Amino acid sequence: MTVLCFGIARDIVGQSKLTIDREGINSVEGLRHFLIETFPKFKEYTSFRIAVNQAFASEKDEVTNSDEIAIIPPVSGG
Amino acid sequence: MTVLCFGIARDIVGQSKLTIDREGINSVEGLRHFLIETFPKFKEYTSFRIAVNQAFASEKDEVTNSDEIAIIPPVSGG
Amino acid sequence: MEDNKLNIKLTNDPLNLSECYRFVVEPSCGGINAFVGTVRQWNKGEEITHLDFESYEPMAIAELEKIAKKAKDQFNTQKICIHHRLGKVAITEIAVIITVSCKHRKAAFQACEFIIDQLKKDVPIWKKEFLSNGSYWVNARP
Amino acid sequence: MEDNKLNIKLTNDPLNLSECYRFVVEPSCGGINAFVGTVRQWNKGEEITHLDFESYEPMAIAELEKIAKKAKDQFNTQKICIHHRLGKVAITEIAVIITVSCKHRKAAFQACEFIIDQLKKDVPIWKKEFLSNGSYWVNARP
Repeated sequence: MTVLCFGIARDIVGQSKLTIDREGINSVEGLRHFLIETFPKFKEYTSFRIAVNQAFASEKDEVTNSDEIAIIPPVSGG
Repeated sequence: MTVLCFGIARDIVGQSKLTIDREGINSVEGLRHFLIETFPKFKEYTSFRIAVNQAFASEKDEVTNSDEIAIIPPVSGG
Repeated sequence: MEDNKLNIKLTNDPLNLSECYRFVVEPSCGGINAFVGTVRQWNKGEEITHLDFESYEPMAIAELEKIAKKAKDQFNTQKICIHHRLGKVAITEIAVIITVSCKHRKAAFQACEFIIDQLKKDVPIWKKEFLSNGSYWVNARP
Repeated sequence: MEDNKLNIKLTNDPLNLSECYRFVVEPSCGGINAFVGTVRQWNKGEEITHLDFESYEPMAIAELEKIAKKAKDQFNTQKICIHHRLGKVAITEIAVIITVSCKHRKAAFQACEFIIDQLKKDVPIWKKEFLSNGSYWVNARP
Protein backbone atom coordinates (compact mmCIF):
# COMPACT_ATOMS: atom_id res chain seq x y z
CA MET A 1 0.00 0.00 0.00
CA THR A 2 1.42 3.38 -1.01
CA VAL A 3 0.55 6.53 0.91
CA LEU A 4 1.30 10.03 -0.43
CA CYS A 5 2.54 12.48 2.21
CA PHE A 6 2.25 16.29 1.94
CA GLY A 7 3.32 19.29 3.99
CA ILE A 8 4.11 18.51 7.59
CA ALA A 9 3.11 14.86 7.02
CA ARG A 10 6.03 14.50 4.63
CA ASP A 11 8.35 16.02 7.23
CA ILE A 12 7.06 13.61 9.91
CA VAL A 13 7.18 10.50 7.73
CA GLY A 14 10.49 11.55 6.15
CA GLN A 15 9.39 10.77 2.60
CA SER A 16 6.72 11.82 0.12
CA LYS A 17 5.63 8.25 -0.71
CA LEU A 18 5.36 5.81 2.16
CA THR A 19 5.10 2.12 1.29
CA ILE A 20 3.27 0.04 3.91
CA ASP A 21 3.79 -3.68 3.66
CA ARG A 22 1.46 -5.03 6.25
CA GLU A 23 -1.62 -7.23 6.47
CA GLY A 24 -4.72 -6.16 8.32
CA ILE A 25 -5.00 -2.50 7.26
CA ASN A 26 -8.25 -2.39 5.32
CA SER A 27 -10.04 0.74 6.52
CA VAL A 28 -9.19 4.41 6.81
CA GLU A 29 -9.44 4.03 10.59
CA GLY A 30 -6.98 1.13 10.60
CA LEU A 31 -4.56 3.12 8.45
CA ARG A 32 -4.85 6.14 10.75
CA HIS A 33 -4.00 4.00 13.83
CA PHE A 34 -1.06 2.45 12.05
CA LEU A 35 0.30 5.88 11.05
CA ILE A 36 -0.04 7.35 14.54
CA GLU A 37 1.60 4.29 16.14
CA THR A 38 4.43 4.22 13.63
CA PHE A 39 5.02 8.01 13.64
CA PRO A 40 4.07 9.27 17.13
CA LYS A 41 4.96 12.82 16.03
CA PHE A 42 1.56 12.95 14.33
CA LYS A 43 0.02 13.12 17.80
CA GLU A 44 2.37 15.87 18.86
CA TYR A 45 2.43 18.02 15.71
CA THR A 46 -0.74 17.84 13.72
CA SER A 47 -4.10 16.31 12.96
CA PHE A 48 -4.74 14.85 9.53
CA ARG A 49 -7.47 13.67 7.18
CA ILE A 50 -7.04 10.77 4.79
CA ALA A 51 -7.95 10.95 1.13
CA VAL A 52 -8.77 7.86 -0.93
CA ASN A 53 -8.67 8.23 -4.70
CA GLN A 54 -8.39 12.03 -4.47
CA ALA A 55 -11.41 12.59 -2.22
CA PHE A 56 -11.71 12.93 1.55
CA ALA A 57 -12.58 9.56 3.11
CA SER A 58 -14.58 8.62 6.21
CA GLU A 59 -13.06 6.50 8.96
CA LYS A 60 -15.12 3.45 8.01
CA ASP A 61 -14.22 3.60 4.30
CA GLU A 62 -12.32 0.60 2.95
CA VAL A 63 -8.81 0.91 1.56
CA THR A 64 -7.11 -1.57 -0.73
CA ASN A 65 -3.67 -1.74 -2.26
CA SER A 66 -4.95 -0.41 -5.55
CA ASP A 67 -6.37 2.81 -4.04
CA GLU A 68 -4.51 6.14 -4.24
CA ILE A 69 -4.15 7.07 -0.60
CA ALA A 70 -2.90 10.39 0.81
CA ILE A 71 -2.33 11.97 4.22
CA ILE A 72 -3.92 15.45 4.23
CA PRO A 73 -2.66 17.59 7.12
CA PRO A 74 -4.60 20.83 7.82
CA VAL A 75 -4.67 22.75 4.56
CA SER A 76 -3.46 26.35 4.28
CA GLY A 77 -4.01 27.50 0.72
CA GLY A 78 -5.21 30.93 -0.31
CA MET B 1 -30.52 81.99 -8.01
CA THR B 2 -28.95 79.40 -10.31
CA VAL B 3 -29.96 75.74 -10.10
CA LEU B 4 -27.99 72.97 -11.83
CA CYS B 5 -30.15 70.28 -13.44
CA PHE B 6 -29.01 66.71 -14.14
CA GLY B 7 -30.46 63.60 -15.76
CA ILE B 8 -34.21 63.59 -16.01
CA ALA B 9 -34.35 66.94 -14.17
CA ARG B 10 -32.51 68.53 -17.10
CA ASP B 11 -35.02 66.97 -19.51
CA ILE B 12 -37.97 68.27 -17.42
CA VAL B 13 -36.58 71.77 -16.94
CA GLY B 14 -35.31 71.92 -20.51
CA GLN B 15 -31.92 73.34 -19.59
CA SER B 16 -28.91 72.38 -17.49
CA LYS B 17 -28.73 75.70 -15.59
CA LEU B 18 -32.02 77.17 -14.45
CA THR B 19 -31.98 80.81 -13.35
CA ILE B 20 -34.71 81.70 -10.85
CA ASP B 21 -35.36 85.39 -10.44
CA ARG B 22 -37.87 85.51 -7.63
CA GLU B 23 -38.11 86.83 -4.10
CA GLY B 24 -39.19 84.62 -1.22
CA ILE B 25 -37.32 81.39 -1.97
CA ASN B 26 -34.97 81.05 0.96
CA SER B 27 -35.19 77.40 2.01
CA VAL B 28 -34.76 74.05 0.30
CA GLU B 29 -38.44 73.39 0.98
CA GLY B 30 -39.43 76.68 -0.68
CA LEU B 31 -37.27 75.89 -3.69
CA ARG B 32 -38.79 72.41 -3.97
CA HIS B 33 -42.32 73.82 -3.97
CA PHE B 34 -41.39 76.40 -6.60
CA LEU B 35 -39.84 73.73 -8.84
CA ILE B 36 -42.83 71.38 -8.60
CA GLU B 37 -45.27 74.22 -9.26
CA THR B 38 -43.29 75.56 -12.19
CA PHE B 39 -42.54 72.13 -13.71
CA PRO B 40 -45.46 69.84 -12.84
CA LYS B 41 -43.75 66.97 -14.69
CA PHE B 42 -41.59 66.52 -11.58
CA LYS B 43 -44.66 65.10 -9.85
CA GLU B 44 -45.40 62.79 -12.72
CA TYR B 45 -41.89 61.59 -13.59
CA THR B 46 -39.56 61.55 -10.65
CA SER B 47 -38.70 62.44 -7.09
CA PHE B 48 -35.63 64.55 -6.40
CA ARG B 49 -33.26 65.64 -3.67
CA ILE B 50 -31.67 69.08 -3.55
CA ALA B 51 -27.95 69.63 -3.02
CA VAL B 52 -26.57 72.87 -1.62
CA ASN B 53 -22.88 73.51 -2.14
CA GLN B 54 -22.27 69.93 -3.35
CA ALA B 55 -23.86 68.17 -0.37
CA PHE B 56 -27.39 66.81 0.16
CA ALA B 57 -29.52 69.40 1.97
CA SER B 58 -32.44 69.04 4.38
CA GLU B 59 -35.80 70.68 3.68
CA LYS B 60 -35.25 73.32 6.37
CA ASP B 61 -31.77 74.34 5.16
CA GLU B 62 -31.44 77.92 3.95
CA VAL B 63 -30.55 78.78 0.38
CA THR B 64 -29.14 82.06 -0.83
CA ASN B 65 -28.21 83.39 -4.23
CA SER B 66 -24.53 82.68 -3.61
CA ASP B 67 -25.04 78.96 -2.93
CA GLU B 68 -24.35 76.30 -5.57
CA ILE B 69 -27.72 74.57 -5.85
CA ALA B 70 -28.50 71.38 -7.78
CA ILE B 71 -31.51 69.15 -8.43
CA ILE B 72 -30.52 65.53 -7.79
CA PRO B 73 -33.00 63.05 -9.29
CA PRO B 74 -32.68 59.40 -8.20
CA VAL B 75 -29.08 58.39 -8.89
CA SER B 76 -28.18 55.35 -10.98
CA GLY B 77 -24.41 55.08 -11.03
CA GLY B 78 -22.46 51.83 -10.81
CA MET C 1 -8.30 60.08 4.52
CA GLU C 2 -4.74 60.54 3.28
CA ASP C 3 -4.31 61.04 -0.45
CA ASN C 4 -2.00 58.09 -0.84
CA LYS C 5 -4.64 55.71 0.59
CA LEU C 6 -7.51 56.82 -1.65
CA ASN C 7 -7.78 57.05 -5.41
CA ILE C 8 -11.01 58.38 -6.95
CA LYS C 9 -11.51 59.02 -10.65
CA LEU C 10 -14.43 59.87 -12.94
CA THR C 11 -13.40 59.56 -16.56
CA ASN C 12 -14.62 59.29 -20.14
CA ASP C 13 -11.85 56.79 -20.89
CA PRO C 14 -12.14 52.99 -20.50
CA LEU C 15 -11.42 51.79 -16.96
CA ASN C 16 -8.48 49.54 -16.12
CA LEU C 17 -8.71 46.85 -13.44
CA SER C 18 -4.92 46.36 -13.22
CA GLU C 19 -4.48 50.06 -12.44
CA CYS C 20 -7.07 49.88 -9.63
CA TYR C 21 -5.52 46.66 -8.33
CA ARG C 22 -1.96 48.05 -8.28
CA PHE C 23 -3.07 51.12 -6.33
CA VAL C 24 -4.32 49.08 -3.36
CA VAL C 25 -1.56 46.43 -3.07
CA GLU C 26 0.29 46.77 0.22
CA PRO C 27 2.84 44.60 2.06
CA SER C 28 0.66 44.85 5.18
CA CYS C 29 -2.42 43.49 3.37
CA GLY C 30 -3.39 39.90 2.62
CA GLY C 31 -6.86 40.44 1.20
CA ILE C 32 -7.91 42.50 -1.79
CA ASN C 33 -11.48 42.57 -3.04
CA ALA C 34 -12.54 44.05 -6.34
CA PHE C 35 -15.99 44.79 -7.68
CA VAL C 36 -16.38 45.42 -11.39
CA GLY C 37 -19.72 46.58 -12.74
CA THR C 38 -20.09 45.84 -16.44
CA VAL C 39 -22.83 46.82 -18.87
CA ARG C 40 -25.39 44.04 -19.31
CA GLN C 41 -26.99 43.35 -22.65
CA TRP C 42 -30.41 42.68 -21.16
CA ASN C 43 -32.43 44.44 -18.50
CA LYS C 44 -35.91 43.23 -17.62
CA GLY C 45 -36.21 41.46 -20.96
CA GLU C 46 -35.21 44.45 -23.09
CA GLU C 47 -32.07 44.53 -25.17
CA ILE C 48 -29.73 47.42 -24.42
CA THR C 49 -27.53 48.91 -27.13
CA HIS C 50 -25.37 51.04 -24.81
CA LEU C 51 -25.43 53.29 -21.74
CA ASP C 52 -24.57 56.93 -21.22
CA PHE C 53 -23.43 58.16 -17.80
CA GLU C 54 -23.44 61.74 -16.61
CA SER C 55 -22.38 63.12 -13.28
CA TYR C 56 -22.37 66.18 -11.05
CA GLU C 57 -18.64 65.76 -10.80
CA PRO C 58 -17.48 67.83 -7.82
CA MET C 59 -20.33 66.51 -5.66
CA ALA C 60 -19.85 62.93 -6.90
CA ILE C 61 -16.19 63.10 -5.84
CA ALA C 62 -17.13 64.62 -2.47
CA GLU C 63 -19.73 61.87 -1.86
CA LEU C 64 -17.27 59.13 -2.86
CA GLU C 65 -14.72 60.57 -0.44
CA LYS C 66 -17.31 60.46 2.37
CA ILE C 67 -18.18 56.84 1.54
CA ALA C 68 -14.50 55.84 1.45
CA LYS C 69 -13.94 57.50 4.83
CA LYS C 70 -16.86 55.56 6.33
CA ALA C 71 -15.55 52.31 4.85
CA LYS C 72 -12.11 52.97 6.33
CA ASP C 73 -13.61 53.68 9.75
CA GLN C 74 -15.98 50.70 9.77
CA PHE C 75 -13.77 48.05 8.16
CA ASN C 76 -10.24 49.29 8.81
CA THR C 77 -9.33 49.30 5.14
CA GLN C 78 -5.80 50.13 4.05
CA LYS C 79 -6.33 51.49 0.54
CA ILE C 80 -9.38 52.17 -1.59
CA CYS C 81 -9.66 52.88 -5.32
CA ILE C 82 -12.94 53.91 -6.98
CA HIS C 83 -13.06 54.60 -10.72
CA HIS C 84 -16.33 55.39 -12.51
CA ARG C 85 -16.82 55.72 -16.24
CA LEU C 86 -18.72 58.64 -17.76
CA GLY C 87 -20.18 59.12 -21.25
CA LYS C 88 -21.10 56.37 -23.66
CA VAL C 89 -20.34 52.82 -22.51
CA ALA C 90 -20.86 49.67 -24.64
CA ILE C 91 -22.14 46.21 -23.60
CA THR C 92 -19.56 44.28 -21.48
CA GLU C 93 -17.53 47.47 -20.97
CA ILE C 94 -16.79 48.51 -17.39
CA ALA C 95 -18.97 51.16 -15.71
CA VAL C 96 -17.30 51.06 -12.29
CA ILE C 97 -14.35 49.47 -10.50
CA ILE C 98 -13.87 49.41 -6.74
CA THR C 99 -10.79 47.83 -5.18
CA VAL C 100 -10.11 47.60 -1.44
CA SER C 101 -7.16 46.19 0.47
CA CYS C 102 -7.33 45.01 4.08
CA LYS C 103 -5.17 43.01 6.42
CA HIS C 104 -7.71 40.19 6.32
CA ARG C 105 -10.12 39.12 3.62
CA LYS C 106 -13.51 39.37 5.35
CA ALA C 107 -13.15 43.11 5.89
CA ALA C 108 -12.14 43.57 2.25
CA PHE C 109 -15.34 41.87 1.03
CA GLN C 110 -17.48 43.88 3.44
CA ALA C 111 -15.88 47.24 2.66
CA CYS C 112 -16.09 46.73 -1.11
CA GLU C 113 -19.77 45.75 -0.95
CA PHE C 114 -20.50 48.68 1.38
CA ILE C 115 -18.90 51.10 -1.10
CA ILE C 116 -20.82 49.89 -4.16
CA ASP C 117 -24.10 49.81 -2.19
CA GLN C 118 -23.57 53.40 -0.99
CA LEU C 119 -22.41 54.55 -4.41
CA LYS C 120 -25.66 53.32 -5.91
CA LYS C 121 -27.65 55.18 -3.25
CA ASP C 122 -26.01 58.56 -2.90
CA VAL C 123 -23.44 59.42 -5.56
CA PRO C 124 -24.79 61.87 -8.15
CA ILE C 125 -24.18 59.82 -11.30
CA TRP C 126 -27.00 59.11 -13.73
CA LYS C 127 -27.32 56.32 -16.25
CA LYS C 128 -29.35 56.55 -19.42
CA GLU C 129 -30.18 53.20 -21.02
CA PHE C 130 -30.43 53.09 -24.81
CA LEU C 131 -32.65 50.40 -26.32
CA SER C 132 -33.27 49.85 -30.02
CA ASN C 133 -36.55 51.78 -29.71
CA GLY C 134 -35.64 54.66 -27.38
CA SER C 135 -33.85 55.64 -24.20
CA TYR C 136 -34.64 56.44 -20.58
CA TRP C 137 -33.01 57.57 -17.35
CA VAL C 138 -32.63 54.55 -15.04
CA ASN C 139 -34.46 54.82 -11.66
CA ALA C 140 -36.11 58.09 -12.71
CA ARG C 141 -39.66 56.78 -12.44
CA PRO C 142 -40.77 57.06 -8.84
CA MET D 1 -20.17 22.45 -14.78
CA GLU D 2 -19.36 23.13 -18.42
CA ASP D 3 -15.71 23.69 -19.27
CA ASN D 4 -16.34 27.11 -20.79
CA LYS D 5 -17.88 28.37 -17.53
CA LEU D 6 -15.06 27.28 -15.22
CA ASN D 7 -11.34 27.94 -15.35
CA ILE D 8 -9.11 26.36 -12.69
CA LYS D 9 -5.31 26.56 -12.68
CA LEU D 10 -2.50 25.69 -10.27
CA THR D 11 0.77 27.13 -11.49
CA ASN D 12 4.33 28.00 -10.54
CA ASP D 13 4.10 31.19 -12.64
CA PRO D 14 2.91 34.59 -11.39
CA LEU D 15 -0.87 34.99 -11.48
CA ASN D 16 -2.59 37.56 -13.66
CA LEU D 17 -5.75 39.37 -12.55
CA SER D 18 -6.62 40.62 -16.06
CA GLU D 19 -6.59 37.05 -17.35
CA CYS D 20 -8.97 35.92 -14.59
CA TYR D 21 -11.17 38.96 -15.17
CA ARG D 22 -11.40 38.44 -18.92
CA PHE D 23 -12.45 34.82 -18.48
CA VAL D 24 -15.60 35.71 -16.51
CA VAL D 25 -16.85 38.76 -18.47
CA GLU D 26 -20.23 38.02 -20.09
CA PRO D 27 -22.83 40.17 -21.84
CA SER D 28 -25.48 38.64 -19.53
CA CYS D 29 -23.60 39.69 -16.37
CA GLY D 30 -23.55 43.03 -14.59
CA GLY D 31 -21.57 42.13 -11.49
CA ILE D 32 -18.07 40.70 -11.24
CA ASN D 33 -16.35 40.14 -7.93
CA ALA D 34 -12.68 39.34 -7.56
CA PHE D 35 -10.74 38.21 -4.53
CA VAL D 36 -6.95 38.46 -4.63
CA GLY D 37 -4.92 36.96 -1.81
CA THR D 38 -1.47 38.50 -1.57
CA VAL D 39 1.48 37.58 0.62
CA ARG D 40 1.63 39.72 3.75
CA GLN D 41 4.93 40.85 5.19
CA TRP D 42 3.83 40.34 8.77
CA ASN D 43 1.96 37.55 10.50
CA LYS D 44 1.31 37.67 14.23
CA GLY D 45 4.16 40.12 14.68
CA GLU D 46 6.75 38.07 12.81
CA GLU D 47 8.36 39.23 9.58
CA ILE D 48 7.96 36.86 6.66
CA THR D 49 10.59 36.64 3.94
CA HIS D 50 8.51 34.53 1.52
CA LEU D 51 6.07 31.62 1.26
CA ASP D 52 6.27 28.26 -0.44
CA PHE D 53 3.07 26.51 -1.57
CA GLU D 54 2.74 22.84 -2.36
CA SER D 55 -0.32 20.94 -3.47
CA TYR D 56 -1.77 17.50 -4.06
CA GLU D 57 -2.65 18.66 -7.52
CA PRO D 58 -5.22 16.23 -8.92
CA MET D 59 -7.18 16.26 -5.67
CA ALA D 60 -6.87 20.07 -5.33
CA ILE D 61 -8.37 20.47 -8.80
CA ALA D 62 -11.14 17.98 -8.00
CA GLU D 63 -11.99 19.82 -4.76
CA LEU D 64 -11.98 23.21 -6.51
CA GLU D 65 -14.36 21.81 -9.13
CA LYS D 66 -16.71 20.63 -6.37
CA ILE D 67 -16.60 24.05 -4.70
CA ALA D 68 -17.27 25.84 -7.99
CA LYS D 69 -20.23 23.54 -8.67
CA LYS D 70 -21.68 24.34 -5.23
CA ALA D 71 -21.18 28.07 -5.81
CA LYS D 72 -22.95 27.85 -9.15
CA ASP D 73 -25.87 25.95 -7.61
CA GLN D 74 -26.20 28.24 -4.58
CA PHE D 75 -25.58 31.63 -6.16
CA ASN D 76 -26.44 31.09 -9.84
CA THR D 77 -23.03 32.23 -11.03
CA GLN D 78 -22.31 32.51 -14.73
CA LYS D 79 -18.54 31.99 -14.86
CA ILE D 80 -15.89 31.23 -12.26
CA CYS D 81 -12.10 31.43 -12.48
CA ILE D 82 -9.80 30.14 -9.72
CA HIS D 83 -6.02 30.41 -10.07
CA HIS D 84 -3.66 29.37 -7.27
CA ARG D 85 0.08 29.89 -7.21
CA LEU D 86 2.47 27.09 -6.23
CA GLY D 87 6.15 27.19 -5.23
CA LYS D 88 8.00 30.18 -3.85
CA VAL D 89 5.98 33.42 -3.59
CA ALA D 90 7.40 36.79 -2.49
CA ILE D 91 5.81 39.51 -0.30
CA THR D 92 2.97 41.37 -2.12
CA GLU D 93 2.89 38.69 -4.85
CA ILE D 94 -0.42 36.97 -5.51
CA ALA D 95 -1.15 33.57 -3.93
CA VAL D 96 -4.69 33.17 -5.23
CA ILE D 97 -7.19 34.89 -7.53
CA ILE D 98 -10.90 34.10 -7.65
CA THR D 99 -13.20 35.89 -10.10
CA VAL D 100 -16.94 35.32 -10.38
CA SER D 101 -19.52 36.81 -12.72
CA CYS D 102 -23.24 36.98 -11.95
CA LYS D 103 -26.25 38.73 -13.33
CA HIS D 104 -26.43 40.86 -10.18
CA ARG D 105 -23.73 42.02 -7.80
CA LYS D 106 -24.85 40.58 -4.46
CA ALA D 107 -24.59 37.00 -5.71
CA ALA D 108 -21.12 37.72 -7.11
CA PHE D 109 -19.88 38.90 -3.70
CA GLN D 110 -21.45 35.92 -1.93
CA ALA D 111 -20.17 33.33 -4.39
CA CYS D 112 -16.62 34.72 -4.37
CA GLU D 113 -16.47 34.76 -0.56
CA PHE D 114 -17.96 31.25 -0.40
CA ILE D 115 -15.26 29.95 -2.76
CA ILE D 116 -12.30 31.45 -0.87
CA ASP D 117 -13.75 30.27 2.48
CA GLN D 118 -14.18 26.70 1.17
CA LEU D 119 -10.79 26.75 -0.53
CA LYS D 120 -9.15 27.56 2.80
CA LYS D 121 -11.00 24.67 4.48
CA ASP D 122 -10.82 21.78 2.06
CA VAL D 123 -8.44 22.23 -0.85
CA PRO D 124 -5.19 20.27 -0.39
CA ILE D 125 -2.72 23.13 -0.72
CA TRP D 126 -0.14 23.79 1.96
CA LYS D 127 1.73 26.97 2.76
CA LYS D 128 5.14 27.09 4.40
CA GLU D 129 6.03 30.45 5.91
CA PHE D 130 9.70 31.45 5.87
CA LEU D 131 10.88 33.87 8.57
CA SER D 132 14.39 35.19 8.99
CA ASN D 133 14.98 32.55 11.70
CA GLY D 134 13.27 29.48 10.27
CA SER D 135 10.17 28.15 8.58
CA TYR D 136 6.97 26.29 9.41
CA TRP D 137 3.86 24.79 7.83
CA VAL D 138 0.92 27.12 8.44
CA ASN D 139 -2.00 25.60 10.42
CA ALA D 140 0.00 22.41 11.10
CA ARG D 141 -0.06 22.77 14.87
CA PRO D 142 -3.33 21.33 16.17
